[in-house]
Amino acid sequence: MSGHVHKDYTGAKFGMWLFLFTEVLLFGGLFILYSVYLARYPQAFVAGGAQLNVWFGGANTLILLTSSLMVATSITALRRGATSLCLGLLGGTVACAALFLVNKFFEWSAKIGHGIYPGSAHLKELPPGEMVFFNIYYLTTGLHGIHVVIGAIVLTWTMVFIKTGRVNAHDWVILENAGLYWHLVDLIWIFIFPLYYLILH
Amino acid sequence: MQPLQTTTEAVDTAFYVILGIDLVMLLGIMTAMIWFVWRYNRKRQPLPLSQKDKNLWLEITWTVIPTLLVMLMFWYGWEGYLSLRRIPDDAMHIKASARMWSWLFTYDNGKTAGKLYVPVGRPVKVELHAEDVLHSFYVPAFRVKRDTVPGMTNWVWFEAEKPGSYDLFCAEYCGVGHSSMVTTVEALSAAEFQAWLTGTEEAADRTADRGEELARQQGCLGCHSTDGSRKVGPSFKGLFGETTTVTRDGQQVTVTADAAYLARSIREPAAEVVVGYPPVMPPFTGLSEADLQALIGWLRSLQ
Amino acid sequence: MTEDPAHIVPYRTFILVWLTLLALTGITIGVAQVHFGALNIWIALGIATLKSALVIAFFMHMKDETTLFKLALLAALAILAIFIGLTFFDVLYRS
Amino acid sequence: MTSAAPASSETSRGFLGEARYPGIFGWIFSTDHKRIGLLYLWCIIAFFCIGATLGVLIRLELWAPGRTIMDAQTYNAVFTLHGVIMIFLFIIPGIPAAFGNLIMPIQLGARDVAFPRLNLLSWWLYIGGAILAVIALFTGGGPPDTGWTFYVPFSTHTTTNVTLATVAVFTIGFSSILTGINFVTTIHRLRAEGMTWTRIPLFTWSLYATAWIQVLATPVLGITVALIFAERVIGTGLFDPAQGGDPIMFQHLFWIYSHPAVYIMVLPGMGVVSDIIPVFARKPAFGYKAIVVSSLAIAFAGSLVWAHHMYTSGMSDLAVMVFSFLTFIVAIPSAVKVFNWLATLYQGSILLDPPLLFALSFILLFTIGGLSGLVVGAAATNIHVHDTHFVVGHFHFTMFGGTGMAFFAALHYWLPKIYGRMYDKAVATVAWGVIFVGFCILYLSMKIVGIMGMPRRYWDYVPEFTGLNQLATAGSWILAVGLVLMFVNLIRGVLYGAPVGANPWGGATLEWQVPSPPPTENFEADPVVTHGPYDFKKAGIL
Ligand code: HEA
Ligand code: HEA
Ligand code: HEC
Ligand code: CUA
Ligand SMILES: [Cu+2]
Repeated sequence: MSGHVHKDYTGAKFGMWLFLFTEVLLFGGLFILYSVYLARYPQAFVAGGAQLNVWFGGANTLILLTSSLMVATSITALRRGATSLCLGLLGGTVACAALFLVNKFFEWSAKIGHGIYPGSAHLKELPPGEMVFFNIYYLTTGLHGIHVVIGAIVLTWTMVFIKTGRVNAHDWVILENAGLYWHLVDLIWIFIFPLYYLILH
Repeated sequence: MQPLQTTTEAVDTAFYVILGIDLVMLLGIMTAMIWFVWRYNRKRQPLPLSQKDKNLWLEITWTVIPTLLVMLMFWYGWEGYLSLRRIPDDAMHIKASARMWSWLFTYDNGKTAGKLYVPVGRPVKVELHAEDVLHSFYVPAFRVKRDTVPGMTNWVWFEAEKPGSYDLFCAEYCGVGHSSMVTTVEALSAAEFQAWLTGTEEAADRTADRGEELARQQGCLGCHSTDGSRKVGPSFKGLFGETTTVTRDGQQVTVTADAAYLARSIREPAAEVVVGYPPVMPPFTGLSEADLQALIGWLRSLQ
Repeated sequence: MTEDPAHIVPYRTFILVWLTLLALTGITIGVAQVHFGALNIWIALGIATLKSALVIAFFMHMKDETTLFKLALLAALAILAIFIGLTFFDVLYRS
Repeated sequence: MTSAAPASSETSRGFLGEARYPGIFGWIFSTDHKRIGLLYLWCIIAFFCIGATLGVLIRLELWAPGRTIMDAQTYNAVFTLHGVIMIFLFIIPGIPAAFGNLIMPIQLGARDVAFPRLNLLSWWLYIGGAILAVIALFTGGGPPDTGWTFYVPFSTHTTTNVTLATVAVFTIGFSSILTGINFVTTIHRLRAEGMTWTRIPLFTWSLYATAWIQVLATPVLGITVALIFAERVIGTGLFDPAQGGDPIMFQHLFWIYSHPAVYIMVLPGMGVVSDIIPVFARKPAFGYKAIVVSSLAIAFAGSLVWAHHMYTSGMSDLAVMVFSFLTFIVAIPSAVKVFNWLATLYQGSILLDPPLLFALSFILLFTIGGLSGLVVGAAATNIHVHDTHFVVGHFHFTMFGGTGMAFFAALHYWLPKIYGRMYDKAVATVAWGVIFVGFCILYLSMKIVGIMGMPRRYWDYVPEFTGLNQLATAGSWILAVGLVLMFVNLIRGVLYGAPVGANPWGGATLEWQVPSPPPTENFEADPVVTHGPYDFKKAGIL
């Protein structure tokens, strides 16, 4: 930074990947707990999973996969000089993030409406395994939701950089890194979806 | 299964093996270091004698030898541990229940005590329960320690070889009274123990002072003294009838410690918290009215 | 410093990957309706791993990165697997 | 820090004289790795002094059974604070964030770290976390009283301000992660021409291994304290048995980070020692490759042993066996290092200057600590000594006797480089002697009283333990005298010491080729490295 111009793309990307590893391990802590409690309360986890709405989860999976596609293609667009296509794709991604959150909001509201939320009286009447299931469900999807918000902010910021020309066809590493972050958000969801919504039987 | 050794022997064997190896290594390293520093001091040795910087055989040697040594230590450690985990068939069962900050031991015949009475020469298995947070059952003399975990049943076994009184500590940090969560293991001869277990002297106590017995059982004495000294909570001595300043609904008020106040203090301690003390006393809602009155009566007697 | 322009990934690749991902999502939902007992969770995890491998390789360009990146990723995932695995020495074998 | 230095005309003040912004802003907004390193250094020393003072208070309270100077609740807050400050604010950032920042880029022949602004952010997070920790003392229900280990269910039940403390720990952890990311990237990307992997100085190698642990283990601490936060604030009882949770899982998660963290603490210290010994023995580091491999092996194997803190917790006996076995495996690479250091001394030409004295006491005290680690690592003996003062003795030997001594060695070795001035070596030697004697009296007594069965975190104890506790307390006073002497001497050296040239010790690594203090961008022209880090012949020292 101090004066010299040369930019180390590989270094910047490598740094970003290292950061993604820390994110993986952050969620990793929750996955450790998930696996332990699943082994301890298999029945209750199935019962808990059955109470989640596959449609909400499925829809959010589609939303995130599609948004990931848009981010990935936006890099190609930028490098081919199609700046407005790139911006459009990124805008679409941010819209997907918003849609995801709206969806999540309705899903959580429905559950909370049924009296199922951390610390609720109803939750405390459930069998122990289901309590654990819902607690860890709220924590994991909540943490993931925070990441969706951060990802959306980062992408919006990148769009500003693209508009001002700081990120362009010859200097796109910021977009690359923002994209990597967004894909991570998608990756985590790829695991959350089957682990929470699909343990039906 | 019959263990070949007591818990003390099992742990000590491993300890001496490891300590022995440790001391040899330490002495060797220390001697070499001091010798090198003296022999090759720049005064004596203005220029280094060699610039050698590697030797594969040396590296292999000092990888393999420590490996063998640590495997040996591991093995003794593990063997000893197994002895701690093999309960003798004839072990007597006692249930220990840990709470902030007292122990309560329950025997098969329903008898309870704040000290752990055991017969000499007979293994005992202590089943460990926790009522609030983690505690740990630790008797240094027998080298046994195991945490009490809420929602989980752990156990230890040991055998007292000689009669006597041995310290029993809480070894897992459990808050402000952690270091006063101390009691003893009382090892009695078989006959004495039998007399104690079926004995009536405690029952005599009971009629004599039910309140005092309750205070011991419920763990009040873990936090309150009867001699005026300050523990976790205020001393019981001279409490009855005195005025104390308490915080009620965020306001400081002065109250007189009459029977009604004492009852409130025991049933809902958080409602009125004595100024200068942490609000850590658990509510004793499970006490029957009769027990409560017995306690208050006893408190009154401590003038 | 700027990377080889040949590495611009065509849109087509991304769309194919996306379609595969959608298909795999469908499969994972479908499979979950069938009762395989304890196998279900492993199937679901298997498909999720496949999906994430696609995302990492294509969307995140891991395919085109150097060995260092791949090794680092492997290390991070391996350590997480080890953390989970060793924990099970405790939780599966409590008396 | 610098204004007091009477700038003598012949010594250039290097980076100390060239600030981008005036006054304090030239420091707290600087992205220069050396300025950030110095910010860390002085903050870390300040926190060390606070933590150490708390340590002395602990010892005073333990002078006699019962109340000596404070009540039980205060005592609990004091040792919690002592532990938290020493671990998170002193020893974990200690060598990497301070000396890693100051020295590592120069050793690689780089102008700065890979992400200088991220580096500054790390420092800000570190200070932000520290401020939060201070706020936690005076708000909410008062200073946290959980011990630095935050075990549930106590930590989720206590009325003290644990909630804010977890936020503080999370923030400081984040800072540590960012430093780790920065260092790994720097070492991969910014090596000068000719700086091949086998020419990287051992100090930088040790930082490389450490940085990986910081990146891969610290997030687990993050989620662990986040879960306490969530349990306290919204009642997600993932560890609460009443809600089906398992308190022992908390311990797993906590130690998955906190055991590897002890190697975050000690590896950089080992690196310092590996760099110092060759210089003062005028001999190349013996077994360079073995030392490098053992650093990486410790970093890896050290991640597999966490549950040795939990033998008595009620986890399965099988796990006790597996983790005890793995624990012994980690001892092997440590042994390899010790033997290679000794072999480096052999047939050298040894100059007993202060840096070497501290480095040698590192070896000795760390060995004692490590060997006592074998006593606690073995399943049977652990049962007896777990959570007693024996463990307290073990970890003060490894942390203070190990990393602490290495930190002091680094101070005596590199401060002249950073400030261009030399302290009084005779006073430093005396201070070393006093520290060494006080240290041994203090912590050896603790080990013995631990073997006798005195549990740790005890405000009060049974009378049998009085004698040894008083001995330990007396030792802490001797230690205090030595430390004060050492710091006063160093500060006097920094301010008024005689100017030194570029290479006062005769080192062959790159930092000794730039002026003292180094200029802002370290090198006038990008250096080209032509020989190994300890090749004293080619470097023209021999
Ligand atoms: C810098 C920090 C540091 C370091 C390096 C170590 C190093 C080691 N530690 Fe320590 N440890 C702590 C800091 C550290 N520890 C802390 C802070 C705690 C307590 C936390 C708390 O509860 O608050 C703790 C607690 C702790 C426990 C849990 C105790 C308990 O609570 O019951 C255990 C158990 O196995 C343990 C083991 C070891 C081992 C085997 C090593 C090994 O790495 C040591 C290896 C080194 C050597 C072996 C010496 C050098 C070798 C030779 C000289 C060669 C000859 C040797 C052979 C024959 C092999 N440590
Ligand atoms: C690097 C880590 C580190 C260091 C250096 C120390 C240093 C010291 N510690 Fe330690 N200690 C811990 C880390 C450390 N500690 C941890 C992690 C715990 C566990 C906490 C827990 O249980 O949760 C612990 C716990 C602990 C206990 C156990 C408490 C208990 O379980 O009941 C004790 C008891 O004696 C103790 C004492 C000391 C002493 C006397 C020092 C001395 O070495 C201090 C020496 C320093 C001085 C004597 C002062 C020197 C003075 C100055 C430098 C100048 C000061 C100047 C100004 C204020 C201007 N510490
Ligand atoms: C966990 C520790 C603890 C235990 C166990 C405990 N107490 Fe307390 N007690 C306290 C503390 C601390 C206070 C002061 C703060 C408060 O008023 O809540 C206190 C206050 C009191 C008071 C009011 C004293 C005054 O000065 O006004 C009474 C009466 C009392 N306790 C009785 C009992 C009895 C009876 C028992 C057993 C059935 C008991 N306590 C068990 C800690 C404890
Ligand atoms: Cu109970 Cu400590
Ligand atoms: Cu450890």
